[in-house]
Amino acid sequence: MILRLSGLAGLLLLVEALPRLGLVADLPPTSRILTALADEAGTTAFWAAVGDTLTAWALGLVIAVAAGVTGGLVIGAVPALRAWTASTVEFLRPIPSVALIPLAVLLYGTSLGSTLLLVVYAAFWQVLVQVLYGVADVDPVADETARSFRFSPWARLRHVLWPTALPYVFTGIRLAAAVALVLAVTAELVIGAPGLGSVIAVAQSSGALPTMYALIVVTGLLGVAINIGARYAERRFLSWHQSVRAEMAL
Amino acid sequence: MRRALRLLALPALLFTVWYAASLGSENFYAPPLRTILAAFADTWTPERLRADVLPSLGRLTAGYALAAVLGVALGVAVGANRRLRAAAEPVLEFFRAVPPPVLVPVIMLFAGIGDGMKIIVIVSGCVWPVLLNTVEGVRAVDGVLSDTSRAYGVTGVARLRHLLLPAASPQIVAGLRQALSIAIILMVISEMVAASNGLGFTIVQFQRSFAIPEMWSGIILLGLLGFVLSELFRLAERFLLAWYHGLRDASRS
Amino acid sequence: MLEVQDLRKVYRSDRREVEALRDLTFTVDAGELVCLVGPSGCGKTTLLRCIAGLLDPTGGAVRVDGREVAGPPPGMAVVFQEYGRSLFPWMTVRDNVELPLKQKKIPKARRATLVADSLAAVGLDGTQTAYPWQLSGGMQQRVAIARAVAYEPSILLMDEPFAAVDAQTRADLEDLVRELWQRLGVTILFVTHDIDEAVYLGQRVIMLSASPTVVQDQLTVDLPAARDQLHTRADPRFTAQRTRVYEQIQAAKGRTAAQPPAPLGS
Amino acid sequence: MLEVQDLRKVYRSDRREVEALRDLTFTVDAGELVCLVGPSGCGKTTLLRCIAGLLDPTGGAVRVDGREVAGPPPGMAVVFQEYGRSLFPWMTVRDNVELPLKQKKIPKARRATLVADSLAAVGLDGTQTAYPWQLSGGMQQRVAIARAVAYEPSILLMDEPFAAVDAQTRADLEDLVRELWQRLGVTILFVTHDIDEAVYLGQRVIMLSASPTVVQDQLTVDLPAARDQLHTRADPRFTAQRTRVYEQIQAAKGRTAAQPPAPLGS
Amino acid sequence: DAGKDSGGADKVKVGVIPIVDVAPIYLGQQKGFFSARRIELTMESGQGGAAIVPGVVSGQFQFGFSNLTSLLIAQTRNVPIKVVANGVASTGQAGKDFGGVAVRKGSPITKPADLAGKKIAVNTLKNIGDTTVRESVRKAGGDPAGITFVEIPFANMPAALEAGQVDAAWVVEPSLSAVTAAGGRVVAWNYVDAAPALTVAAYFASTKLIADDADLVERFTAAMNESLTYADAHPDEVRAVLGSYTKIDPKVRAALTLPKWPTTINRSSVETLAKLGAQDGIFAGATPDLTKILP
Ligand SMILES: Nc1ncnc2c1ncn2[C@@H]1O[C@H](COP(=O)(O)OP(=O)(O)OP(=O)(O)O)[C@@H](O)[C@H]1O
Ligand SMILES: Nc1ncnc2c1ncn2[C@@H]1O[C@H](COP(=O)(O)OP(=O)(O)OP(=O)(O)O)[C@@H](O)[C@H]1O
Ligand SMILES: [Mg+2]
Ligand SMILES: [Mg+2]
Repeated sequence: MILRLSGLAGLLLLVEALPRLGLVADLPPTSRILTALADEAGTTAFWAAVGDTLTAWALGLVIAVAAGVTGGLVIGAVPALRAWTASTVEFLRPIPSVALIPLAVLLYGTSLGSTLLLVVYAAFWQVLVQVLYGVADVDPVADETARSFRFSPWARLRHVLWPTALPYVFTGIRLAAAVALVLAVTAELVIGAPGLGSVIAVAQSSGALPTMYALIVVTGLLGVAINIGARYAERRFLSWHQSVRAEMAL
Repeated sequence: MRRALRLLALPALLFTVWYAASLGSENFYAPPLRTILAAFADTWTPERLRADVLPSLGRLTAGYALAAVLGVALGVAVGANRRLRAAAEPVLEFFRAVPPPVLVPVIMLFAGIGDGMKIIVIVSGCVWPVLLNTVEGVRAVDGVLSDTSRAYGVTGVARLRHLLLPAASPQIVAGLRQALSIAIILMVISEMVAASNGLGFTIVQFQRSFAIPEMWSGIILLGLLGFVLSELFRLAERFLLAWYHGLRDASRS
Repeated sequence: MLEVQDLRKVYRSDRREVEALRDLTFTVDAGELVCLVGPSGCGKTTLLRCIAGLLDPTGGAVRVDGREVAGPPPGMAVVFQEYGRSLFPWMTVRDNVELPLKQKKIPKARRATLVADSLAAVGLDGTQTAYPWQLSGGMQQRVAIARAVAYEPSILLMDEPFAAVDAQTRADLEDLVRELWQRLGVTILFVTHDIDEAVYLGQRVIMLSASPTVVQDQLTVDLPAARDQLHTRADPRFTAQRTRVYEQIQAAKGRTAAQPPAPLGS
Repeated sequence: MLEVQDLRKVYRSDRREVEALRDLTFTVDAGELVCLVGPSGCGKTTLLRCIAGLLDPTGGAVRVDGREVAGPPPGMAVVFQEYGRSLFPWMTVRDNVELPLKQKKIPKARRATLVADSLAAVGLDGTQTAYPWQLSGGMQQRVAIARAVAYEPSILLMDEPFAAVDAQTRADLEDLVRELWQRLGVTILFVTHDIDEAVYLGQRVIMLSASPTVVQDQLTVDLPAARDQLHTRADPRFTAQRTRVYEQIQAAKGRTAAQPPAPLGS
Repeated sequence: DAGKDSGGADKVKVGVIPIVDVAPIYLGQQKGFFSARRIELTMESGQGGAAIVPGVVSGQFQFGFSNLTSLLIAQTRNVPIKVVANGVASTGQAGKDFGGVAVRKGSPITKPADLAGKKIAVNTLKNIGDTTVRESVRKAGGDPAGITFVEIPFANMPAALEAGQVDAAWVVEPSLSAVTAAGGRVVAWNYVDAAPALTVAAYFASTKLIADDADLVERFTAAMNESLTYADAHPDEVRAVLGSYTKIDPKVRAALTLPKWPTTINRSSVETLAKLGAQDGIFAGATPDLTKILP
């Protein structure tokens, strides 16, 4: 635990020291950021914004993960499907969500839908690609075992491919969780959908730098919290996996 | 031949559907594909490709390469060392959650507004999939293999080279593949600020100046770029992971 | 009935081309217990995988009950040589054994009995909730055997299934296989390196040559159906049969058939 | 000199707690060849991993040349029971064998000789450029043996190294191990399930009890140093010794020591 | 959509950028100018035209706020929108405008002509900033051709200037105050140089809404005009309302230069903007048709 905090503490010290030593202009020192943060935390608008962002984030992530995992398992389990869809996937993946902003606004204005569209579009690919690689990682002997016992396609998916892909899926979810947060904030920032992002936009255009950084810190902290959750889930569901069991032994 | 068919069949189908469905589109922001394709031909002249796409590709390559090296190096260190991971992970997770658009101004403070800044923005976004996958790949190295290495004194650099990197390579490659499209996305984002040329810059300019067919043609170009790069990547992967694909396919042929 | 006809398998890769099986023809009757011996690397595993429908042969065909196998035939169980990798590390021992039974749609209560009985039969009481990687090599191998036994297959393919267990356990497992065979009338194809084991277990022993692999010889084991470790192995006919197998294998290795290793000579 | 003193190992996890080793004490002299037998799951692999410095014991200590092992001692080679998983799948057979030699900073020319010789010794000529997963189980195991042999270790730990090979190859490999031992004066600890093998190979046989594991008995093998497959195994002393080991193991299993299985009874 | 609530008021969404310029609409809302005309107002803050114009075109917003150069570009592209009310105008007074080209403390640049060949930050390229800055230089006798413009958000300009990443920056309030507070100087008043009392931005609606619900548009325009007039007359209340939707530091808020909020659009200044834009090639060869975009 102390170890965990030491890294963050180091970062805080660095950010305090850099501006005070005059090494970077315009970066407020930690203390001022934290004061601004405390000010923000006192307002209900701030908490409403955090709530909005988290709602968009969670909804978007759930949709993206569900779609990515289902799609990945299905495409990954059927080699032909994978071969036929590969080019389309690769074509669609690099299209930036930000380029879709007009489309999102066109369809949903500043409502939650806009944010969701962008979040889901960006996070979906992260999960999909991880699942595809995860499914491909299946141990041939394990897969043959399943085949020799004539597992139904569903059982093969459920009991062989899915557990094999699970570690990859976890990485995918962790990647997607951050991307979803990033996109939620970005969408709010650019489109103005309610949430932390639009508060950041206001702070930015008002030249209120400490407040802006305070809000960025909040998104960062949300990321840290999300990761703690993901790690916990990993210990729970991957206890059988080499990566976890190697660390739990001792 | 069959491969080409597999590659092109679905995209061709989707484009046909799009073409047909959009023929009569009145919507200003969703023009007919016909218009978009016409704009594509007009817009992406060789001249333009050289002026805007080349610089972008340069930044993309630099940023991607840097992210790959950084992600793998950091990932191996963090993955192989529990204490380091405990200390570093919160900091990394913190930065991972900060959106690149708000990060750009901060990066500008340190890196100025030149290509360096844009490359750093690309790195700042696409290092994560590489890093996370490397960490997980290294953590998951088979226990017996790891014991074998220790027993035979394969330690230090040799352990890295002969055990950790190859063992994690399937997952590292998954991360690199993820990073590829993210690099393209971040190339666009980085060129939205303090840029005067580049593919992202051009697309954003089109968007702001309401040149919607041109904007869509830019998006299509991004997709094509992603597709071409991923094909290159696939070739590289087949070479690098020949052992892995052989091992996985051994039972199927 | 299991027919292998003109079976040929060539592994091709960029660097190497290996003719694992050149030309194999033999049949196993329904309900027969046949042992397969042959030098290391001669293609026994390859053959088993072709029979199991897991590998496409380069030439020839495998027929089960007259139908050519394209995929794994129903009612078949396989004990893989790579027992460790054939157990699912994400499942407990119990779940590993039970899963194929679920696939077979066996009712829950019956499943529980089968799992418990088969694990007890291989001497693994009390490991039901352990994960395979928490077990020793021999224990893992026995889980794989228990899984096949619980499945009550009509065809059972076993690839060196007792390689990792000690002599006493091995004897017990041999008796278990024979008991299962007699009780259920299973067709069994059993790969082993232990010549004594092949003769003790089988009704027939098929000997494969070294690569390029063909059927070197077949031997019908001339021993009574009721066998036990103590008396059967002491039977002079047993000794005679094993000597013959040994000589054939020596011949297969292309050497002058010397005396088999002790304790035969005693 | 290898000393194992009051060694205890308990595996702990949320669900189970397994006392793999209760209390082991024995020594192996420098240059001695000791075989270790014991029922499946009794903790032989665990013991070997503790000696190799790959596993921290729960209690007691292992000393090599008087120094307590914390990590793998230099000059040690291990042949793992899970031979398949101990080969690097991304390296060819040659590279797998050569890598430890590189670590030992052996010059290139000498490495090439060692690799070629050891692969030839285990009967794997012509597989140098293959990947391990293109080989049969027995061939993989022999690659692992070749790797250990080429390493010319001063301590050699082998965990059921011949489990996957056929009888003839096994006999050849046994002689290879004895030859290596006599030529280099290696200290060898050899785990096997085959009692004949233990008696044939070892100067001494250590028998472990079933769990909770202690040293059940030790037996100095009263056979001449020069051994060969044909005569040694035919020696009445050999038969007597193996009977004793067998009886001890039966006792370890907690059964009434019955007759060992045939062909002893003959 | 412009749904009606129980009281018969129209629900109206306006896409705005949360900056000083749009203070009147917030003030007008507070004062009840809109509700008096049966308009229930919601402000949606976007970061610029890219987010607001599609919203208006698609009917997600009824009205939007944008600078005139963007609107002229939109017109050349036949985006179906039209101005319905004035937005904000320059004060027209050099030295007392709400935006200008600033340099850092101690910079050798002292007059507009010195900007020739320099690197200047603007918030968006090919827009009102660079065209008017070029005009300043041109008028001062400098050659604008060699100027390099780089795009940097207003908020980051003070830092970019400080760090020497750019030679000059076109900044508007409140960042302008930050630059001057750090010792920076304004060397050119580009709005003032471009045209007297330049109209900088306006409120617009989609042509569809104008055709379908002329009554609503009329009421909005009326309310907007009342708000503009009120804001122009009550700077203190403007400074106060800024605190409700921005995070500008109270001290800065008290001191910053406010723009002008006339109700009429200065047509000739718009023509100037169109001419400047055409000169700098931001309309891709087309000529904006003012009659189609202005009311
Ligand atoms: N995936 C593969 N790719 C290439 N060659 C292979 C592959 N699998 C097996 N072989 C080759 O085929 C031959 C037969 O292998 P197989 O595993 O069938 O032997 P085996 O009789 O089971 O041997 P063992 O008793 O050692 O297990 C060997 O020479 C081996 O190298
Ligand atoms: N990682 C582990 N976690 C928990 N228990 C373990 C683990 N490894 C081994 N054990 C337990 O320790 C005991 C001894 O295992 P070990 O592998 O040392 O046996 P062994 O003598 O090598 O058996 P075999 O001859 O079957 O290989 C077994 O009961 C096993 O279940
Ligand atoms: Mg085999
Ligand atoms: Mg063991």
